[in-house]
Amino acid sequence: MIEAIRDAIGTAMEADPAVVVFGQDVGYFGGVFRCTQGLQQRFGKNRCFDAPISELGIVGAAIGMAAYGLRPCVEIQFADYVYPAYDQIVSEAARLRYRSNGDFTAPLVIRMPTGGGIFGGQTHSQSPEALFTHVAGLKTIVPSNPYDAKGLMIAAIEDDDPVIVLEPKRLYNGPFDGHPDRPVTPWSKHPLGEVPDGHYTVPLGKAAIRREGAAVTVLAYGTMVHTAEAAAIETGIDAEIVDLRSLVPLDLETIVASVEKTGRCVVVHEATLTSGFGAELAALVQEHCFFHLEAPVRRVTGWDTPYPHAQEWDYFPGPARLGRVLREALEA
Amino acid sequence: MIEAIRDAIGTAMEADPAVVVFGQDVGYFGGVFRCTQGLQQRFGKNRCFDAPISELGIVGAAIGMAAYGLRPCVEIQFADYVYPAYDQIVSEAARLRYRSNGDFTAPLVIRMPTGGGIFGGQTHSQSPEALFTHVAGLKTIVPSNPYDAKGLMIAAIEDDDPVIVLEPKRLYNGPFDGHPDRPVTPWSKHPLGEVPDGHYTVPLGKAAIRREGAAVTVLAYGTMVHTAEAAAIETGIDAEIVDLRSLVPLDLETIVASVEKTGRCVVVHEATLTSGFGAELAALVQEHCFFHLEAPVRRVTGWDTPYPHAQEWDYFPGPARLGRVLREALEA
Amino acid sequence: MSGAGEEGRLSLTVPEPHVRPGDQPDFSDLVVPPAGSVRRPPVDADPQDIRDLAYTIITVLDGEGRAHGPWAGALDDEALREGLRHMMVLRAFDARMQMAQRQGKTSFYMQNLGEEAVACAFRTALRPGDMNFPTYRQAGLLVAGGYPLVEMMNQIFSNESDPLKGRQLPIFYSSKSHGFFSISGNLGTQFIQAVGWAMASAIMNDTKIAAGWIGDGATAESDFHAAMVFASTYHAPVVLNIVNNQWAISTFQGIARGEAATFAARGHGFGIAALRVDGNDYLAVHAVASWAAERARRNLGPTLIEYVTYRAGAHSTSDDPSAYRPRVESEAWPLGDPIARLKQHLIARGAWSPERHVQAEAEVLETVIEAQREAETHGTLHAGGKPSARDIFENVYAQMPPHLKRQRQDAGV
Amino acid sequence: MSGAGEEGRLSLTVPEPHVRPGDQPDFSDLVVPPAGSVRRPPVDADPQDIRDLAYTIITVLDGEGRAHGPWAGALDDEALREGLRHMMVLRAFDARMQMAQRQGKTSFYMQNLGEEAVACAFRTALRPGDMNFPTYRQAGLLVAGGYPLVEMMNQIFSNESDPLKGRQLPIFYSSKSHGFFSISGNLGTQFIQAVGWAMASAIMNDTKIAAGWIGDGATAESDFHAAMVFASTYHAPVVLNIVNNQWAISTFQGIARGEAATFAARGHGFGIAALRVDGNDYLAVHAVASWAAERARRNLGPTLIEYVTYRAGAHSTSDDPSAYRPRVESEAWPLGDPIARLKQHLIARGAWSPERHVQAEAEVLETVIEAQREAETHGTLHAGGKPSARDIFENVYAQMPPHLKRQRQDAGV
Ligand SMILES: Cc1ncc(C[n+]2csc(CCOP(=O)(O)OP(=O)(O)O)c2C)c(N)n1
Ligand SMILES: Cc1ncc(C[n+]2csc(CCOP(=O)(O)OP(=O)(O)O)c2C)c(N)n1
Ligand SMILES: [Mg+2]
Ligand SMILES: [Mg+2]
Repeated sequence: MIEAIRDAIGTAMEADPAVVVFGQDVGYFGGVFRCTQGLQQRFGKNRCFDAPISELGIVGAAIGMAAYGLRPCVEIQFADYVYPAYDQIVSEAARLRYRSNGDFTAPLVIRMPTGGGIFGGQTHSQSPEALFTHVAGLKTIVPSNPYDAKGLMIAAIEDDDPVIVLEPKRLYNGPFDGHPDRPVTPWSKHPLGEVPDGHYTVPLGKAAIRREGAAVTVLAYGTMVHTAEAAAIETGIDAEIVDLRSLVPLDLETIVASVEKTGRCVVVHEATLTSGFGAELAALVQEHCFFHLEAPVRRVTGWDTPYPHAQEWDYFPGPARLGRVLREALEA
Repeated sequence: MIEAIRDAIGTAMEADPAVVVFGQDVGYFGGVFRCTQGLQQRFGKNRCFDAPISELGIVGAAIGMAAYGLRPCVEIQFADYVYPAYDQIVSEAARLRYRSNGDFTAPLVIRMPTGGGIFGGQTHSQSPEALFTHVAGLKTIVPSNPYDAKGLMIAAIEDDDPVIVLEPKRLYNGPFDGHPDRPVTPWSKHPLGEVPDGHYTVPLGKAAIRREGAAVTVLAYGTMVHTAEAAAIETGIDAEIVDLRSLVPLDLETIVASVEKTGRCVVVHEATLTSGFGAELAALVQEHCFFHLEAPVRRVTGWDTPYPHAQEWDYFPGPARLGRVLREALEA
Repeated sequence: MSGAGEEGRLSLTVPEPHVRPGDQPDFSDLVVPPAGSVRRPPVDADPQDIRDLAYTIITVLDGEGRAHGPWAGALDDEALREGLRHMMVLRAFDARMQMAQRQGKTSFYMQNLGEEAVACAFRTALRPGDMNFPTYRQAGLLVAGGYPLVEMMNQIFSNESDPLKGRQLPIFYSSKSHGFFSISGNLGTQFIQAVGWAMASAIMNDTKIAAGWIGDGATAESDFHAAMVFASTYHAPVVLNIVNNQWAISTFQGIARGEAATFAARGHGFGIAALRVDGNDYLAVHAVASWAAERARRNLGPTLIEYVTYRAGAHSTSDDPSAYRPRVESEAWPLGDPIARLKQHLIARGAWSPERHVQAEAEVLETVIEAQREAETHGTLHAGGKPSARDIFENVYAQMPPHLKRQRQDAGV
Repeated sequence: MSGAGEEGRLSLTVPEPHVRPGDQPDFSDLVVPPAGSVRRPPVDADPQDIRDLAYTIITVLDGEGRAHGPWAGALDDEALREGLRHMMVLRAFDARMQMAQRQGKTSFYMQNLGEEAVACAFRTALRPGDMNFPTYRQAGLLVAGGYPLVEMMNQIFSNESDPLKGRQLPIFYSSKSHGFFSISGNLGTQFIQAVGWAMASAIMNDTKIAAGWIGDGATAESDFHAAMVFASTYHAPVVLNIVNNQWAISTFQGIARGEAATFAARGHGFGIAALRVDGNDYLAVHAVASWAAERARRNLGPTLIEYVTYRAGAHSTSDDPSAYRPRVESEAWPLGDPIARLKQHLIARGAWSPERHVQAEAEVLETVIEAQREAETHGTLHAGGKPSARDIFENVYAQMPPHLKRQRQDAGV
């Protein structure tokens, strides 16, 4: 998925000289996950450069650049480190168009590796998506595979609004189904690991059905899409897996159609439970599909604790935990 | 309610020399809402003082003080200005006990005026509670009346964990039922406006039933408690109104008991809809009361837009909008 | 400093102004060198060679209104009269709008009283296309930039012609065409954005420069630091302005400044050229602003300017300063009033007279009243034409997403 | 600076190190004055009278290991041998743990290689009860403070005896009793916390002081600014330490420093005493740290210290510096190796010998191996004793709230 992201950014930079890229270690070195490798050589230091360790400065400067007319695509080294920039994101980027009645806008992309599964402890594992989805004026996307990562990233860079791109770091090097003990399979063996050359987009706001099923709808995004697939296979449950891809805007139509069909719904994410995005999904599903639901919408999530280091796999909502809830959802 | 808050802080400072108070304009002047008026004169500049305009600095310094053994109670001038301190709150205060296994703790209170209704525009009207409830390690409370404000505030200051106190500013000078055109009634005319002298606490994590009813449960907090009361009266609907008071920890027991009784539930808050705390409430209610629910849980909230200035009363979820949804909930 | 010098019990220092309500004003700390006495380095001076300029006050006008020294002389009679007019318009505008707020025609107002020279004079150092990132106390940028007063009032009244559709607090203007970035209610945020905008101009090999604005109190915010770091690192073509009007609501400047001698000195730790100027001296502000703008235009890097001025009015219509500072402090302010000083200078140079001033005052007032009359035909906050409730839902995004369409429908608008 | 001096098209400056992989190391920018040549002001010096100390480097030891000047002479043979031992233990500890990580006994490790003198010497200037707010590269504070190596390893291995119950990344130690605040993974946050802790000590009229720590790269973070503002305003009894090890992962110090001459100079804009010291000179670090600690203890206010050192190893076990800097750069570092320099000094003063050093190396290694042996009996990350899954749910709050009890039950633990 790293190559797909790099390819997407390069493609966008090629297409539009207004696209500039910066962040900590993204210039000469190409980023600690190497997502911007080669871009400085290719496009020059003017368009891809290292930034001081100030997330506030990175996003604040990007807003100024965007107001000028550029399309900055900046990296936050880990999603866990986005909070120093939170004020600039929430109070500024998200509201600039609104408060100036469109006089000024902030078309920028803020990329950040997210999620657990790499023994990163509390500061390299967080999934803060709900902290963005609550903020009007932001779009928030989470790709689950290289094909989408490239298409969504290009769409995000070309979008006229600020877009938060959460990149599940555990997927960087291959699809991860929640079984840490199994060898890593590379993306090259996965159908969605194939990434077309050149320019294409995946529209923001459209979910994808990753697996059709009739017994229960699983709403997932990022790493959890693969965990859900594993859980469905392992339990043998005929689950329909919806990969949301975009949390705001949300493809409510696809969700409602699926739940109306299956009558049951399980939501899964890595973030903490309380006020996680799963709460919004559960609330929406019960609101829009109430009379189709045969069981309560269940949530399978990270616990309401910081993300621990050694107990990673007790925290991570893996296929076993999800499978158990899927079974319960069918029994309810 | 201002007097109650001032009284609470003064009582806590009296009881424990470790309680210190600081923030922008809180010292000599006593705060822009006058919640700390007189405290500097009473307790000295050592214990109540003005701070530079750095929310990060205020909370960061308070964490250091708390780690030393003090119990800082700091003010953020408006909840809208808490974001510069968000990293210190989320990454530090909330996780200090956990990451040090209790070796260091951060018993501090972060007070902030919240909510709309004063023509404050987007930067003096926000209700960011969901941005705190998602963060493990924080407690979040919202009083709806002077009696609770004092008792909860003292409990918060005495609590050994970081507590966010959102003070609905529209309630500072009297109960506000959502009708801006009616004259302001003072708290002195309200039963919960009476505040006992001296030390008492209202425990964190206990809701209060403000109005018993059989037809529908309304989950509310802060200003919305009064709006809900107005809506119930105006529609004549036999609504049971639960004043949550504390969002984390949440009194799920009281909520479930009420919804099991009424079979219907409407959640109301001023914050934007998507990923608001109402999502968590709706998710929990449908999860725990599914087989008692006769209609979907409905949410009445601020729109998913920034808070506008002139259109304040089109944005604010007042009794008319709530009343309409209450009626719909009964018809469903 | 209590306990200083001896080991023993520590104690906390909390800075306190010399005087409080009831006391005699005391500005003895403010050392103002003689007008014209501070040197003017070349615009390509190395920041480390001009550190002295952060610890002094550049003043052109003396107590008799005469101009002195190397920072004087750039503006002709016409330009100075124009400057005077801008400041007079702004003051009259403030007075009318303050009154309009008291009359309930709007919810809130913030004056520029006593600080008019800063923004008005600065604006004349800019060129079309340059961009300001202002706080709420630089309305002078709009007035001096020829932005229509009626538009400003439409915004203040949140009326049907409000260019911001009623969404923003009064005076939170925005005008891209007039080089005035949308004002944020969040202090400080715009300072780093100005640097980013300037970096963008440099990236695109453009010729435009940016100006950031911040108050003395708000320099404590994180954005100030980010701005300094980024401006220094990328040598951004930006002028970073600190308006030190001595107060941050009820808090005197010592709380933000701490033990530093000046705010301008903050530039030194970043290798940024830093100057401190008499903010109530139109000529000095213009000269220093022009110096810094030229420096930026020549790609010589950022400049930090501290304007020493005084917030003569209340912080806002929600504030009453008599609760925290002597009522008469404003009159004791050593740098005087910017309008009176420029008027005196114009008279001293024979380009103005007391009579013309009185006449100008009347004209200015008429202009402002006329603008207000027109604006009020489009409504005020609680009366007449209004922005629509539909406007709540517009411009959250470039295209309205489905969930907002649903909500707008829910709202029945 | 491209385009400088002429008006015309702007261009962006992006600072770049002199050399990259394949190039010859070049430290010609680093001006090191002769050992002992920098003056030592009294501890109650006014910050504005010692600005020169931020633009130089305080060094005691010369190239032959001889001590010079006013900053020398505070430590006796015994103390110096102890200091040497601390640094040797830390280096051996690093080497073993680095290896343990490679062997899969833990997930991650960060070395102190080349920077041992900074934390080890600083620690000896503190007293019981003082509190450090460290980053991840001050393990020397624990080693020099007598914290058990076994405990450190238990933490690194996240084993059943891990004092932090497996919750934290390896090396994110915490020990209140040893004056070592819980390490955060978020850069910078602890700097303002240190100031707050020091303010608390002052508020309570206590005698304890605090020390904040930050890397060169992390000075760009907002917390740095907040710390400077609060330390300056409240005259806090705190020592604020910047460890300038030239690199922030792949980014050279010029990106954070920008056009400033030094990081120490950041203090000047806040009126904070600022000193710059040879971070690889145990004696100089100790002397400067003691000066600053005494200043704090006497309620004379904060001190900012920049330690000039070099990160000789990789940033962490996830990093390979040969991708962004010359492999041999470390050897060319002009300030040498702190252990070699102190060893040379001890030999020069007749208090040590090459033979004793070899013997000490063996003893130190044995000590570390012995500790590791013991720690491993309690398990390593993937083998042996582990913290419990129940520990996930403990210590989120003082008392476990109902929702966490439900979740723990859900987890079946
Ligand atoms: C982030 C943030 N914190 C607090 C406030 C509340 N506030 C509004 S104005 C003000 C004082 C600002 O003082 P200063 O920067 O000196 O500007 P001045 O009003 O003097 O022009 C404060 C604290 C705010 N608007 N934003
Ligand atoms: C807020 C935050 N942003 C980014 C990071 C990622 N990060 C970890 S270490 C590091 C470099 C720090 O460099 P420096 O401050 O010089 O310390 P050093 O590693 O050299 O000791 C970065 C960018 C982080 N941990 N926290
Ligand atoms: Mg001010
Ligand atoms: Mg470093």
